[in-house]
Amino acid sequence: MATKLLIDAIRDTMFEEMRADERVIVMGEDVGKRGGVFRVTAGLVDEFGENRVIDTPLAEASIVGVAIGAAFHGLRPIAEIQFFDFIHPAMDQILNEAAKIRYRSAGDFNCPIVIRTPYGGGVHGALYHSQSIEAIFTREPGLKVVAPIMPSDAHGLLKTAIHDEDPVLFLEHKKGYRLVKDEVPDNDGAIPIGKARVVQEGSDVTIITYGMMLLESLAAAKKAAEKDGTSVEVIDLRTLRPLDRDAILGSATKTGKVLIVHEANKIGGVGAEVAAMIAEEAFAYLDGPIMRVAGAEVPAMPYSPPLEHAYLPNQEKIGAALDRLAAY
Amino acid sequence: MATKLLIDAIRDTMFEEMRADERVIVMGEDVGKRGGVFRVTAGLVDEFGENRVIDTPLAEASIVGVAIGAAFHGLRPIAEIQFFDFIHPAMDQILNEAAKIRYRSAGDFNCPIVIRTPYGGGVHGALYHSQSIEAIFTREPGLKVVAPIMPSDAHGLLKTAIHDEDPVLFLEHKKGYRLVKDEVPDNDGAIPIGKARVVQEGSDVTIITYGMMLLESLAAAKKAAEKDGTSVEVIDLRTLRPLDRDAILGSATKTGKVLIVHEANKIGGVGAEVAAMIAEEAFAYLDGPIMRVAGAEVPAMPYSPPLEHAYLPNQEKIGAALDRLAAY
Amino acid sequence: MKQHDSGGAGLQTRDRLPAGLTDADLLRMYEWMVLARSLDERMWLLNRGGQAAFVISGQGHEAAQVALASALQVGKDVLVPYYRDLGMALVFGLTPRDLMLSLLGKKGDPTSQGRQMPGHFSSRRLNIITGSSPVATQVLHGAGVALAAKLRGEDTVAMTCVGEGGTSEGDFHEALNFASIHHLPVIFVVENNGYAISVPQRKEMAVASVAERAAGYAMPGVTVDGLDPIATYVVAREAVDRARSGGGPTLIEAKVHRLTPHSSDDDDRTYRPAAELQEERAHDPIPMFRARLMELGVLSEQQEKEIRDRVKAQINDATEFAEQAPYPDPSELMLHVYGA
Amino acid sequence: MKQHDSGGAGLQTRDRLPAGLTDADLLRMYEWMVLARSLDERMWLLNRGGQAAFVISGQGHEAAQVALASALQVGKDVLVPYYRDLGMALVFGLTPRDLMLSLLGKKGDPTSQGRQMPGHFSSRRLNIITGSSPVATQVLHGAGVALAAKLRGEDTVAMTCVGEGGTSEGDFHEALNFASIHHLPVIFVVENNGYAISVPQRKEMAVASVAERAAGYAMPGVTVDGLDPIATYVVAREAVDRARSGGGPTLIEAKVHRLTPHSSDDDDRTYRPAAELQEERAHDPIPMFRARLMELGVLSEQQEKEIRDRVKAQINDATEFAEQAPYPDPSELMLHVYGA
Ligand SMILES: Cc1ncc(C[n+]2csc(CCOP(=O)(O)OP(=O)(O)O)c2C)c(N)n1
Ligand SMILES: Cc1ncc(C[n+]2csc(CCOP(=O)(O)OP(=O)(O)O)c2C)c(N)n1
Ligand SMILES: [Mg+2]
Ligand SMILES: [Mg+2]
Repeated sequence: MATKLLIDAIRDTMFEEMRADERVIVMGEDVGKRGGVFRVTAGLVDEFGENRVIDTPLAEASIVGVAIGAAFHGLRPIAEIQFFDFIHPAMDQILNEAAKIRYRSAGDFNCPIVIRTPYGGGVHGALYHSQSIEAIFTREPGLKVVAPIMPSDAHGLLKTAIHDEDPVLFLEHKKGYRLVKDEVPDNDGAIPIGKARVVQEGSDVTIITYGMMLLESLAAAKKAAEKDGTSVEVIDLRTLRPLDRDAILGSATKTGKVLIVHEANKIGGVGAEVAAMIAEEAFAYLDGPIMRVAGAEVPAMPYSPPLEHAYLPNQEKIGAALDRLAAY
Repeated sequence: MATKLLIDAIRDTMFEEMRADERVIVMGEDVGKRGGVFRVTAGLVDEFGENRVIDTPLAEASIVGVAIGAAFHGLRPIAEIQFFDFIHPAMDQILNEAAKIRYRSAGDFNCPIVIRTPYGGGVHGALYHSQSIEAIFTREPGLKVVAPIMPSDAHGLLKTAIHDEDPVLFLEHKKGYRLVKDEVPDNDGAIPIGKARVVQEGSDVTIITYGMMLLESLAAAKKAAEKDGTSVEVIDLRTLRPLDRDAILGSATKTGKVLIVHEANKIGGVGAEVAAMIAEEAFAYLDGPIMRVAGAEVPAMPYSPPLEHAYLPNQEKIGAALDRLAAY
Repeated sequence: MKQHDSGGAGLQTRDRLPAGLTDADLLRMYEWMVLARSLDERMWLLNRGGQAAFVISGQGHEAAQVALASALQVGKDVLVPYYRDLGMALVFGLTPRDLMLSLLGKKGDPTSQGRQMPGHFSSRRLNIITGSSPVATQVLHGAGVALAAKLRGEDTVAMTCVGEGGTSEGDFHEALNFASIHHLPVIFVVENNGYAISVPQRKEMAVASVAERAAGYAMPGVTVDGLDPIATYVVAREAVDRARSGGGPTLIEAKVHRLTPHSSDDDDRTYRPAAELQEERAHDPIPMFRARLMELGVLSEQQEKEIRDRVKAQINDATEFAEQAPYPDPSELMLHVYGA
Repeated sequence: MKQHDSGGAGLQTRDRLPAGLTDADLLRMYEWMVLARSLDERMWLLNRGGQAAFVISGQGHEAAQVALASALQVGKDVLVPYYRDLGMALVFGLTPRDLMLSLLGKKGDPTSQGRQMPGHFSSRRLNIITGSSPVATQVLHGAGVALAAKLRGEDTVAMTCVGEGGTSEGDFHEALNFASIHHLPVIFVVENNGYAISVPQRKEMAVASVAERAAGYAMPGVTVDGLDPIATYVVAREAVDRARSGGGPTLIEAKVHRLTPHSSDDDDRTYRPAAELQEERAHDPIPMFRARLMELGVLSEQQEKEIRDRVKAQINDATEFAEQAPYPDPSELMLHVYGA
């Protein structure tokens, strides 16, 4: 056990897994000497060498496509996409190839790769260094998508992802890298993909969230409790595909009021599926509308500080929604 | 007025618009002499020549990227992607470029292009000639997405799309091309983007659908009426982004019971957003769960007839859901 | 970029056969070609008869495919083919029965259990990598397989194939770039039949030959007459030996003919001059190779008849076998989305 | 692929200046270069002072950028730049005030009203096409602009720029392929500074020069010393004249130096040898051009001082102007998602 930042938990886990299994390689732009633009892979090339830590050309389709080919021939690549915003050239390889390989070959082939990428905003990254486009991937059967924000979850889920026999998209909130800490077990504590975590129990309202919005949600929940004793249950999805039906439906059934919060824009976001699932399977237990607080419905997050601030959900906006929901 | 097949309505509309505005060009794979693999563009090159009807190299990023560049310099390109399944290489150009051009330039630039593509299955096209991945695009602010299935709607919406100052993804159900007919006005009857159509009024249950599932839904509604007098309202969304909130919420409020039907798989589909919208804004009027009937939750539609049949929703599956919903 | 042919007349006597090619090799290559062609023709019959929903052909590509695959070590090397590579699939071990099951979408189809369209050759056991329908994505997989082989210290060679039209995709550029930077044991085969469905080569690229692009990657690029299996074999062997001995990747462009429409869904009369097709049919690689083998005294009328009989028997057997095979059970729909 | 330089010594006398280049042209080019550099340096000061969240530099690229843009007809031709092209943006008419507003994300920033990061040069009025951050997507837009110009029967030329690292993307290949097939009036400029952030050229490509790829598209490819504005101008003019007269596209690779870290977020000490950087600083294009102009007798100490004063005044004015400008109102967030 040690207290670690999100970024250190991810890096340490890669060290552990690369030591444990020489089939694990890391490939991406600037992942070598530079240690990645965020320093997530810092030091890997020194210990494992340029054969296992590969600075690729600036070409995302090749990063994922070559990783897939290498997985076909016995390696277990971890492919880094420098920013989630730049994953688009690799979408064909991820959605049409990686996610469909097991199905199209009826299980004869599979695709054990992990695609790591920093997502999210609030760092003055503007339209193309702030995106939260996870919903493009969470709709894809055959793919698994995780977005842990707590370092211990990142550690446990990255271990599981590297051991998984199917492709996993591993989302790392770049603002959380050096902001979020907790206690992380050493080389241990694998966490199953597909399990949410009840971060805080409550009885009046359920907040379902993930990523940096977990922190805002907890702050808003605290305020609501102090302000008027509202007991808020807060759930961190951690895995975005497959969703944890039991956790989601269980809590919705218990509190009867659900607020979904994410940084990604609202329409067609992960929250839409969560809401639809509840409206279909826990309808009888609902005491109020299923509300969503999400990023502004604009193409992406602007650069200028007041615009960036206006784009992002925060504890005030979440608190206002909690009030409206509690009133039902 | 003339009775036309879907494919003819689309072709005729392109003829009309290209005659009316020489800035309109068509570009894509095999759109020239071959007239497209489905013959949607047949004859265009004969009338408008190779400068305005361009057989492109086999490269989707360039089809859309060049179209965007041409739009920057005064043309109004219609880009054809031969199959929706092959649009992935163009996703960067569609999602990061076309959809964000107006916003990132604060309105200084805009991107008046139409991207036409055949989607949907039931034609033995297997995993890569049957896809319905519209939800990848409907989550993108800045983009408009239409999916008319009736020839008259395709005519009116294609006109509007070509005149629109923003990028429009125009989805054509390939199974509908030569199956669906209705009365189409000649060079007339533009239909606004963002308006659904109440195809059949009803009072007990609302079916919200689009594409070929409109036909299955109407058949199921007819059976339900005959079988036990259930009065089903059937809504064809026609436009998938922006969704017609008034039509959706209005009907949900009226009947209190909603069934959403689409061919695309369920998780993260367009139906998720429709359900979430209703659960958030019409909750008080609901008398039953918001149900969804959708394509099987597998990576894509298989080839073998029994598997393809098992993948697709149909009037039996829709009817069963109607029965369960009516029972509430 | 080099031009290559077996120097026609130069090879009219047996003692001038390229080193390593025995009579038996030539006969085996010829029989693969005949089998590929006859199987393909049967598939069209089944399509026109309404039993097969779709066919996509290798007719006209067989000489190149069989020669290229024959230069690899079956059982060791890895094939990353595209949809026309029926000839390669046969050399690598898929059987007529396998391919007929795939054609009809029947249970037991080893390539996909009836999930993919015909032409998606695949078998982990046979080192044939599963492919999709989007063109050119596989060339990156070929580079990836070669990267793994290199990192694992093997001397395995990967061969990946694409049509000349597919070389327009960004993936093709990215694959050649990656493979050349890392000096990978991969061979990029471009089967250039002059058309991408209806689009002629001059609308696909400004160069006369795809092999001209190899120099931009500091990679050897060779254009070979893909109608000539011996010339193609020579070029392929050179590339395979280079790759296996650490010499890095090669781009091979095999000029071939597409003797059928693009697929059973296509009608090429709208875009293809009849004269051109006639001219190409007149240079069918199979009768040309037969004549050559007879001149060389490698093939006798008797052997020819035996080959035709063997092939016919295999194809009849495969057709019956596949026709009688059951369809997959609908319950299989939900299998293999994720691993256990 | 041609190698090009202005033959150093060959240009030490004024009467040997390339046709069309007057003293006034050279002085204007020099002043643009000084302005670009000084503005860039001021931006770093504001970044280090905490007022600007991000800076990305053209330092070391100025000679190439100013020379290339100067070969175009401002007001008619179209520029599709990338994030380092501050020098080009200035030549095309963006002002220090415009760029300082953009740097600070202030209201009135004509490139994006504070929405984009600095370095996203854009102005419909000035024919500077809006760009994104994903590298290389713009090269396809350059081809598209040229297609429209050609179909409309104009003699407009499009110039699009990308770093050598960006040439690894599939978009680069697709753009060159499309432009060469259609013989479009577009110039593809590759500003080769030897690095993609930390990745050196040898890990980006197996060739010594990007221009070697032009032959694969039947397109002229030229490598020019981008530290030499006169040599670069000569090459650019040739390409522009060719494009304007229907001669089709050209690939120009300007070898330049990156004199700063990749951006204000980068620390290049982890990957870049200090000696290499020192060596490159010793060949800074701006002092080199100044010395040359003085040798040529085109620039006097007095003129030099006037230029420095003018530039300083502009930059101080722009800084103050932008500092005093308000931020956009939060209500602007929702504007311009769709047109009216
Ligand atoms: C990404 C993508 N776009 C379009 C298609 C549709 N398509 C299938 S084959 C083909 C032509 C391929 O031509 P070529 O690469 O020359 O191979 P050939 O069929 O001639 O052997 C096209 C356009 C596809 N399969 N994938
Ligand atoms: C598609 C994409 N991938 C990654 C990045 C991150 N990135 C920004 S600049 C850069 C390096 C570009 O190098 P080069 O093209 O040589 O241009 P230079 O910065 O050297 O001028 C990278 C990797 C990006 N902007 N877009
Ligand atoms: Mg071809
Ligand atoms: Mg560079």
